[in-house]
Amino acid sequence: MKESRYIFAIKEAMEEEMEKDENVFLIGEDVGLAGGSFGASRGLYDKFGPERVVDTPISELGFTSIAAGAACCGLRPIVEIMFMDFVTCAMDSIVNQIAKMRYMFGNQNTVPIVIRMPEGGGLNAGPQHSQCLEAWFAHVPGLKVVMPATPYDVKGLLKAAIRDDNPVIFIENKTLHAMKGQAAEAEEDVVLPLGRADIKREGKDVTVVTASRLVHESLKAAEILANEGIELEVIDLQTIQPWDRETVYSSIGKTHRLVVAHEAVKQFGFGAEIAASVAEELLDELDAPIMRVGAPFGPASYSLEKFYVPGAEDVVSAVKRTLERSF
Amino acid sequence: MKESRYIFAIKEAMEEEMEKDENVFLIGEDVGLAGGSFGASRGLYDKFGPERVVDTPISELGFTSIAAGAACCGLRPIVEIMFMDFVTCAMDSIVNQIAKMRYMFGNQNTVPIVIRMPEGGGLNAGPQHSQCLEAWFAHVPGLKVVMPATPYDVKGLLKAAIRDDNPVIFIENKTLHAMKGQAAEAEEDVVLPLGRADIKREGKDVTVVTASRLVHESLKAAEILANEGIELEVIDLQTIQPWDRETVYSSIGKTHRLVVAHEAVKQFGFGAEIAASVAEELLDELDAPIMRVGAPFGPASYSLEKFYVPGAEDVVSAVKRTLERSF
Amino acid sequence: MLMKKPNKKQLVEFYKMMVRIRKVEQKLMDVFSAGEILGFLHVSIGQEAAPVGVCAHLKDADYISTTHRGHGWAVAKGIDLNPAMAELFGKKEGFCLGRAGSMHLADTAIGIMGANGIVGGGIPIATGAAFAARYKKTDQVAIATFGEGATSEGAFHEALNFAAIKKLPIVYVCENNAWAEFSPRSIHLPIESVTARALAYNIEAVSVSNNVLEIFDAAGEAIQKARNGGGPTLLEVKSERWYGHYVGDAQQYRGKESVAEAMGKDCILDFEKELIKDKILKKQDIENVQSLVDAEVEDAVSFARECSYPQESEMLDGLYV
Amino acid sequence: MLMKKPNKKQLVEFYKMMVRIRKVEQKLMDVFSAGEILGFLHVSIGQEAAPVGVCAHLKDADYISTTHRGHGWAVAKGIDLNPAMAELFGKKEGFCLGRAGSMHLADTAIGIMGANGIVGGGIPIATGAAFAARYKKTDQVAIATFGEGATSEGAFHEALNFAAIKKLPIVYVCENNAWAEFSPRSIHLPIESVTARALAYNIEAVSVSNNVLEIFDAAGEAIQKARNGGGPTLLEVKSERWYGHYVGDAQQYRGKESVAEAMGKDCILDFEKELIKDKILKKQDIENVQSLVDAEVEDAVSFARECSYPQESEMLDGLYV
Ligand SMILES: Cc1ncc(C[n+]2csc(CCOP(=O)(O)OP(=O)(O)O)c2C)c(N)n1
Ligand SMILES: Cc1ncc(C[n+]2csc(CCOP(=O)(O)OP(=O)(O)O)c2C)c(N)n1
Ligand SMILES: [Mg+2]
Ligand SMILES: [Mg+2]
Repeated sequence: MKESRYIFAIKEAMEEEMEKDENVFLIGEDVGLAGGSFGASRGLYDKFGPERVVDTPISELGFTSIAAGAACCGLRPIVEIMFMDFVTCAMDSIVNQIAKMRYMFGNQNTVPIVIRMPEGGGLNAGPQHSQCLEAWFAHVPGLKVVMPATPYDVKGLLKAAIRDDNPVIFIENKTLHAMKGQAAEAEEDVVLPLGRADIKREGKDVTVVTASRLVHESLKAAEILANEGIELEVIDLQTIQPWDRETVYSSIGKTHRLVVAHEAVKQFGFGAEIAASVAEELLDELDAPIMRVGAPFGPASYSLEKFYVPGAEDVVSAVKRTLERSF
Repeated sequence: MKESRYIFAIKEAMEEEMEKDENVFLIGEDVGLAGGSFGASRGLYDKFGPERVVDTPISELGFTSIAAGAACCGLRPIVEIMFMDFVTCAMDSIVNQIAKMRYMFGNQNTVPIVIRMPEGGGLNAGPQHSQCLEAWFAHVPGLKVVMPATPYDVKGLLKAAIRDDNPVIFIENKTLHAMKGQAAEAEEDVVLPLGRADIKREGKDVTVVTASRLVHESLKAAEILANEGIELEVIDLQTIQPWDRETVYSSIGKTHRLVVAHEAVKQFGFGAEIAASVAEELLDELDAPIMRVGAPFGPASYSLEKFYVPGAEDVVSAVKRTLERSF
Repeated sequence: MLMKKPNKKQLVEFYKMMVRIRKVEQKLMDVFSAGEILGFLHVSIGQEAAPVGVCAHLKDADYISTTHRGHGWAVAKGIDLNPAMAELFGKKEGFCLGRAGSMHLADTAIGIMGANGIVGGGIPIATGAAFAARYKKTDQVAIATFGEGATSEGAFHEALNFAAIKKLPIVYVCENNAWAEFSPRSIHLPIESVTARALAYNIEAVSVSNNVLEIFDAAGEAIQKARNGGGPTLLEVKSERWYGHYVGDAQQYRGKESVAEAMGKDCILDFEKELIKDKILKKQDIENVQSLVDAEVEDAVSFARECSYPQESEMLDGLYV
Repeated sequence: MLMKKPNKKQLVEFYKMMVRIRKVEQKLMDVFSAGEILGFLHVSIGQEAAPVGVCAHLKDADYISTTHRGHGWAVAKGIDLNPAMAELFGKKEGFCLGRAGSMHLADTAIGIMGANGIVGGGIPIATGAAFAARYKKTDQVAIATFGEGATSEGAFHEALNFAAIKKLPIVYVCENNAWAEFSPRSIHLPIESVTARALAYNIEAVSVSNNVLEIFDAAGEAIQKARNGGGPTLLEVKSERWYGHYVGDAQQYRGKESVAEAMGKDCILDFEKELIKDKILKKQDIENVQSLVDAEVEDAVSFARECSYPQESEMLDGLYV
């Protein structure tokens, strides 16, 4: 397998799908001429032209709903929201329109739209440019929510999202953009299933359920703990709505201990749903409290980011607590 | 104590606070001349005039941020969002501005603003007029989230919210608006603390943690189950951010069984956070899985609302499952 | 660009369509008051001219997005009354399986993209339809309909700005009925006419009265311009809201004179008089139209009544593909 | 209404303020490039005239909301350079405890309500300040500053509409620097001048060049009108963005000529020449101003360097009152 950067894998996925299906197009701020604020669409404007790589005015609500309208009329838009924080401007479009258009019109139409947005810290960009808001979307019926962790995954999942006939919220992570890793060869056309978790590391002692950047932090934690003889099973959910109960539950059946880790604020984050589901459906399997890892309950700040975003050491200490406090 | 309607208790709270503090004003669509879409401000326009009861164009984002700006300059706005569903239009204002203005400017200013909105079903008004989105706001640091269940509570909590120097998301429930119940006498000036739960019924067998409309459904469930010799302890959270851990945990210490019930879609709802916290901090106290009650994972619909919104029978069956499946 | 005048057959069809809208909604008010339908019902009685004048230029393949007050547009665009009525009754045989009711009525097969319960919500969606038409190089156009209240929403602004920059084939039709819920125009508009909003985007705007022929002419030009690549137009129709915001709203906030004045302006009666004067219709023809439409509406209601409600077990069917 | 011309002392003060803004930002570029400050840094070099011309009319009690490109406005409104610089360095002695950095710099004690990282986000917030001024019957005014790109956001539309209807004491100052991030004006505006946007709200608009005296005059009238209850004005300043969107952006999307052309237009140098020609300043005075300001800026940077970073334990202090 070749090596590729996460951001480049995104570009490749879009490019290949645009080549395959002329109804696929990209729309957003600075996606065209400039190739995207983070460079995700570099080269696509030259290749596909302004009709298919559409620069918009700064108007997240407007262009998201415009894309939605186009999706109802046979096109397959990919919308780029520059920072996930700005999706607050487009919530009406996503929640009241896109998520409901198929259901409320009695399944008359599909709404094949992918809304890409990078979340998280890493740029010291402060409270309005660092949020992780995936839990909001996972709470909205009608949407799928995908959070890929590696170059390989992001390409396969983005291709799947573009081909999916449901609206997909596709969440990247800013610190992952530059990450290098194994990637599929172009001709392979790898398409990964939405809704399926991927076991990134097998282990027998504690299950860590995570996604996106925290997959890597959890893998680091697994390395650290392996030195102490503790074997983590790291499950990358990949999709948090719908999430892969089967894989998570069967891992817990093996380890009997669970940690859920994400970059978002811990309280009311997606970890709460995983933990609550386990406490509802699998409580007897647990040998220890379910520990959650997430950012502290405060906004990100300009100069304290490094203390704010959770990392491997937080996963390590959560794991240790599940081992100490068993009953 | 006198009897009052929930909607009238809201009006009284606003009226009394506006009398007490000339910086308190109300702003929103149709709140003035028309007295509010649900009648919450009936009479206030005549009493306080158009400067303090401010009708706005249909522009939720605009008037919410305008109120926020006013709050930074010494006023104490009460914003009415006509239906909670429309708050999707104002998310940027609430999440990126209001919740963060104090923190990110280094505590220079306070942002004393109350944003009222009615949620939930009851009007057969379909998918864009029936949502319960409180979990979103509870996930945003900087906000408080209040969900009163009775006329007495709504008045006392709204007065507290108006006097609070933090931004408060104040969630009413449309079916409660017309509800009659005991209420404080006007001269009493009852102000209930935010962040404190209220035990609406004591019982030793199962703890039901809930808020808003589901308090009443849970109390009905308690009546039904009392006939079978099962005693529910019904805890009305009243505030879901921050929520009253102490009251919830000490109840679980007594009953060892927990059901969490809300009208919002079950998945990723506020019940998930309560359940996850208990699974993290109090697991050894549990004698049974934690059951959650919420709406099914789909949008509300026009003609299936009665099957969609959870009720007493759902609480009953959740309680029974915690009793069957103990270990 | 000079538009063809409507011929006699068309004029009669306009009249019939306006009567159809009126009678459908009058019937809806009855069945709503009788408790046969639930939720919110917003009628457009007094505003029938706009949908008829505009939709006369549209093909099935053209798109419209409508609002909470959208029955008239669906009817004028050619919706089949039986499944439409079934939808309004919340029945499973309705276009939307009974999930939509009045506020979200849609028939995408003939370009009725769906009514919207979010004020302004449909404006960028129709703009997206126009984008799709241009993308696919068809000659389709899109129509976004909305009230004057909706022009204060950011969605209006963002959509028109985009359409202007991209010169999309769309006509924005604002039915300025002087009220948005319980608030008069002055709460919403710092301008005399909604057409002033168009100046912000450098798009053409025209304001017409509540006269079906005037609307037909103006819409015809705008639609032809859109089809020919000339970009968007904002068309304001100054119409009247006879009844409350929704059925059940007694309009206590509105003076009796204002209601009487609105009801004094009847776009159907005016048109009827013109047609009689011009000898296009005779008294008898009018009676025929009325009874024909009455029968259609009765049929639709009977159909709807016989349909069945969706089952609880069907509640989530098709939520995901 | 005829404005008083600025006197000699004021002219010198304008010049000094423009130089101060320029030098602060040049220094910021240096320390940013040296890695001493992090995050995003957006400089307004080439645009110094607008904040100076506008803020010359403001009192401490007046409000301004600024953007990601807001240093100039904070400086012109009178921010104390030492704690401001500490903030930009992310230090705890900064105005915002180091939480804000460049993108959210605020000093509410002198009406600097806070820079906003959300394009358009500050426009309704300043409108709310104007609302508060009116509510309390003070003579305060509010200024909302933003770029031409921001005028496409719904927030712009909703705020101006409200201000127009309520005749609030506010001036909307659009710095039209021809670029929004990496996109030229044509992506955002279907109109020649941002002033056309004002027609949608029936508010007065005026467009001026990047000349501090022209700006001073136009702003003076608008602010006086606002103080006198005459309502809002939209003031467009056609200015130039010399550098990239943020420091580090090499402007590859922008032709070299466009950059050279922008840099050829220097509102400070132009003003300097005028002042020399009019014998208000001599070469020596200019050198004095420059070295005085250099010292101020050096002081501020030294101060900032000596300050300390906030501790992890202080991270959530004061989140709730
Ligand atoms: C985003 C949003 N805000 C508020 C409402 C409540 N609401 C429904 S209709 C309406 C008035 C609309 O007025 P206008 O656009 O003039 O249309 P009309 O009802 O006159 O046809 C309002 C405020 C809503 N449905 N959506
Ligand atoms: C809601 C939102 N969308 C997008 C962005 C990203 N962004 C930051 S600055 C900017 C361009 C702003 O252009 P303009 O308003 O002209 O101001 P200028 O940078 O030229 O001063 C964009 C798109 C943002 N910060 N907020
Ligand atoms: Mg109207
Ligand atoms: Mg600009």
